[in-house]
Amino acid sequence: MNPQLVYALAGAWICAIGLRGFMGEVDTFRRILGANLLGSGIFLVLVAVARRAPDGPPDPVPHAMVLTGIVVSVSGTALLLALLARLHEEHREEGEGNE
Amino acid sequence: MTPPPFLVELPVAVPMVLAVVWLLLPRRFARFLARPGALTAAVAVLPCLHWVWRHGPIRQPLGGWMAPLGIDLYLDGLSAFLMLFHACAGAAISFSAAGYFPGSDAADRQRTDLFWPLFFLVWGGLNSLVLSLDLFNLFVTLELIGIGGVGLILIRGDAGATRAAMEYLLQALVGGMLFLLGAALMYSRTATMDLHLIAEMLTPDPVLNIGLALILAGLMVKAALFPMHFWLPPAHANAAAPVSAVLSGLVVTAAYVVALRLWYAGFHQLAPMMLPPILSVLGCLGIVWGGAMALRQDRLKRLLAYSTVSQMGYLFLVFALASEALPGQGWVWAGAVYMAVSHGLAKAGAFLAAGRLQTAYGSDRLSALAGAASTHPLAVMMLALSGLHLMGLPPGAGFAGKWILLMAAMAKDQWGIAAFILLGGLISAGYTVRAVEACLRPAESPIETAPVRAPMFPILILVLAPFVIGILLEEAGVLLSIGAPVDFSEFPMPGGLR
Amino acid sequence: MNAGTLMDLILPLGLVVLAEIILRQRRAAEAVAQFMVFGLLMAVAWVRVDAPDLALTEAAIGSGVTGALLLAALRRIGPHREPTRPLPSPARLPVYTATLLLGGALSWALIELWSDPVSLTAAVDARLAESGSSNPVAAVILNFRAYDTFLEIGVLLLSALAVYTLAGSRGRRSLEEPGPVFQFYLSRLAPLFAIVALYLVWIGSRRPGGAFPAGALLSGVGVLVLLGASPWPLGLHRKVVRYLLVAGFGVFLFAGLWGGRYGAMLTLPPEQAKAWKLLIELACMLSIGFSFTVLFACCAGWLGDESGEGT
Amino acid sequence: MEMPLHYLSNALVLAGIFFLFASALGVLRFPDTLSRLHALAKADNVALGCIVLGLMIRQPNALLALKLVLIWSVTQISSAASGFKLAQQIRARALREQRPGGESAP
Repeated sequence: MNPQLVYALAGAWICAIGLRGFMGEVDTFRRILGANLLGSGIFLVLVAVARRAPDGPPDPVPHAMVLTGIVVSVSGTALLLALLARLHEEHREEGEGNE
Repeated sequence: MTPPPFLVELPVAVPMVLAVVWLLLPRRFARFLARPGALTAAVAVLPCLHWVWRHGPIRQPLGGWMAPLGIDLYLDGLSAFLMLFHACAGAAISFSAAGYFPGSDAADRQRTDLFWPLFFLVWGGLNSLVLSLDLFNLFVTLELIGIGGVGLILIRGDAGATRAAMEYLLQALVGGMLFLLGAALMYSRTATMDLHLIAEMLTPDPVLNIGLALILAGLMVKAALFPMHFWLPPAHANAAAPVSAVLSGLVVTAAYVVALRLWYAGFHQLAPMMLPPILSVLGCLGIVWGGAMALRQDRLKRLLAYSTVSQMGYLFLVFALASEALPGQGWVWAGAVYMAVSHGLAKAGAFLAAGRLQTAYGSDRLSALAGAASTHPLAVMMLALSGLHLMGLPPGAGFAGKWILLMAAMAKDQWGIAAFILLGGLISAGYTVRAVEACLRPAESPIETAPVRAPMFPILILVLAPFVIGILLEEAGVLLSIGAPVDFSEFPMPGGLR
Repeated sequence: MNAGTLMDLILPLGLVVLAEIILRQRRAAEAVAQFMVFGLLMAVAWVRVDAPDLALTEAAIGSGVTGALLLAALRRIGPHREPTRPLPSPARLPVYTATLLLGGALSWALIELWSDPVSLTAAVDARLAESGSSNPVAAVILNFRAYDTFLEIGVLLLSALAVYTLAGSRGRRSLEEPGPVFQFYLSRLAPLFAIVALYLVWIGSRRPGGAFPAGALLSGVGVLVLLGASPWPLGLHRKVVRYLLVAGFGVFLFAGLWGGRYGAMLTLPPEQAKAWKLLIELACMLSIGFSFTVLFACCAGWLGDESGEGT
Repeated sequence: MEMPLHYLSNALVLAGIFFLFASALGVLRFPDTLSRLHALAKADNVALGCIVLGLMIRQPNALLALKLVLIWSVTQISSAASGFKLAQQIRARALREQRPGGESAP
């Protein structure tokens, strides 16, 4: 059981925790953190899988996919946070408005 | 006969070039790009259609690198048919949107102008989604369409648009990630992301089962199948009308087509025995739940959004009905495509008509639309006609699809599914009549209505297109059979396939 | 049991435990701090798994940019946010079963997979010479799977444009006047970061580097300038803003269309490959850096539309 | 000649780790924010200095040693600047609140 399998299993359980965070939490900020953890877990699985061959260079294709995946998940998260912040501002304005 | 060099990528490249040119042009010229741009993007599909009809499918390796290493675009009958659907719906929506977003003051104009780059990028993404054969590429394209859809929802949406957009983006992101996790497992077993190559190596082994289950879970979230559909109604109901037309008509259908392509590329051998029954149960529940909720809605756009959930339930029935036992089960596959396309066209037309009524009457509440039939007869008629397609009455393509699914269900004596198909037709009749009846009621006092600047003919095109497909059903069947992964030996329609 | 294997046990376990701690944090500000630590530990994990490119990108984007975005959004949401009432217990059962199911199935599948490592390493090495770069990951990103990277830059452009539809938020700039120390820091380090970013792009084709970490560095400079300078004009009606946003996607699209003449889109002929890839990476660096700066500005609420009434 | 250098670099790295531990302890134990900030900024820089010195001894060529010094100097500058800005914010908030107890919220 070479060491990279430990990283893959860790990635699997980070995915599980991220999914629990996303589905199990009610507060949207925690759900966004959960979605990010799910993404990091998937990338850890992908790269650990790329390192399965005991010797020689790792497989560059999953590395390229994870590079692309990181930028996609960060741009999604950024838009989510902008929406969440805007939502709170709207509620605060409504709060001030009809108090 | 080698295809001309740039044929397959044209429908993807043209909308994206338009988006880039829109951003580079100075503001005052950018607005003139909308209508001609939409027309060029629509026309860009015709050479592909012509080539596929004459010479059959093309497999285009992007960058010149062959499949396991590079990414391949695969132009076959299905992708040509769907790109034609995207072109027709996209052009109609663009002409309607040009009138819908006048944008009076500068700030509002600056934001509503953003509709065009987002819309063109989503259009390019949709064409790429239908052409691509690479699992990871499908993931990136689904994210492109998802984030583009969120941006579109925010353009002049109603009050609840921000919350609806956030929930939609959350679900789209997690759905995409589950899809990516499934694709990662597939890659780690077969060392390739290409659908056809994976299909060749498919030995039913548990790792690929888990991968397929995750991919289907991701797609079910994105296609809003029953248990994971809660994000759809608020998102589609609160967006501006052309945006709802894009989301409900094009984006949801595209996610379904990816599932269809996966299933028939050979992944159905992989599926564990109990997966198709689960999908059909979820589909039936989706039909009933979406229809029942639509019957209870008081707002027209929300009614149409729930109708989308119900119709998506229909489409997922095909996985249970398509098994090896059926001789020549290509026509079940074609039936599902007919239903998906006719629903997309009819729903886009319905949302645009609802948008006209909302701008005229200030709200889309059914109680407020009394007397609409007298002041806006054409819009109400369009609503009725699109309802007709949802019901699946002849001679539209919706009817052909539903009829084929019904016969397939009876041929496999799945009487439960057949019953739900008929029940679904009844329910969709129910909510269509409810919507149209609300407009037919005479208004107590004559209400002055705001002028509507969006043109009428795009809605006409959208609502009549399924009839055209219904009439040319055999040609459509021949087109779909080109490069199709299933055989079409016994096409049940009268006259069958030559 | 040398230090290496010891670390390979502690680090993954630590990552899993930290992931659980992040979600259980009572206050959001602490959760964000621990999420940034999680990003840095993940960067160390990438190094241990022989993925230096990813370590750079994860550290720069995963914990740097994401951390900045989380903190900026948190300032407007309220850092002392308690999690609202947790899910009622009957609703938690399906969540926990789904979690355990996913974790168990994935772990089992991975153990099953470990026996026969299949990979595309050989296929990539075989065609590496034609791709014009010796770093295999850079070759895969800009040659073999260039279409993925092209669409991904499109995703970033889309999220930056989508953020502008949200603009017009009346975020108040409550920051005090930046002190002399910060001005000194900004004036010295911003050019240094820019040089390092250019170096990363230049070295990208031979050793780990490339457009993504370089872009993240540039966005760090952008965030610093936003913190330091007076409200920076980011309105979409400004020509320079639009050109910077669309630079990466536009150059990539042009290169793809130019390559179309050689048979298929995005074909980079071997002799011109190196020049084209450098051009694409420079344009992508500018676009990524500027897009993340715009996204930070919107999360912080400073993206008011200056067409007339600014924030 | 080789062995004493080896021990020296190990000793320096261990010293660095000790300072890191001290700064972490400081952040946890000190009562108010400004002193915790003080502990963090001072001890971390010394710790990083020791570790960088320890590692420089092991480097095969001068260029890598130069890069390590560059890392340390950039960290030094950025921790000073961020420390200053943090202190500025904390003081501003404390002045704003002006509660009789004068206890500034963390």
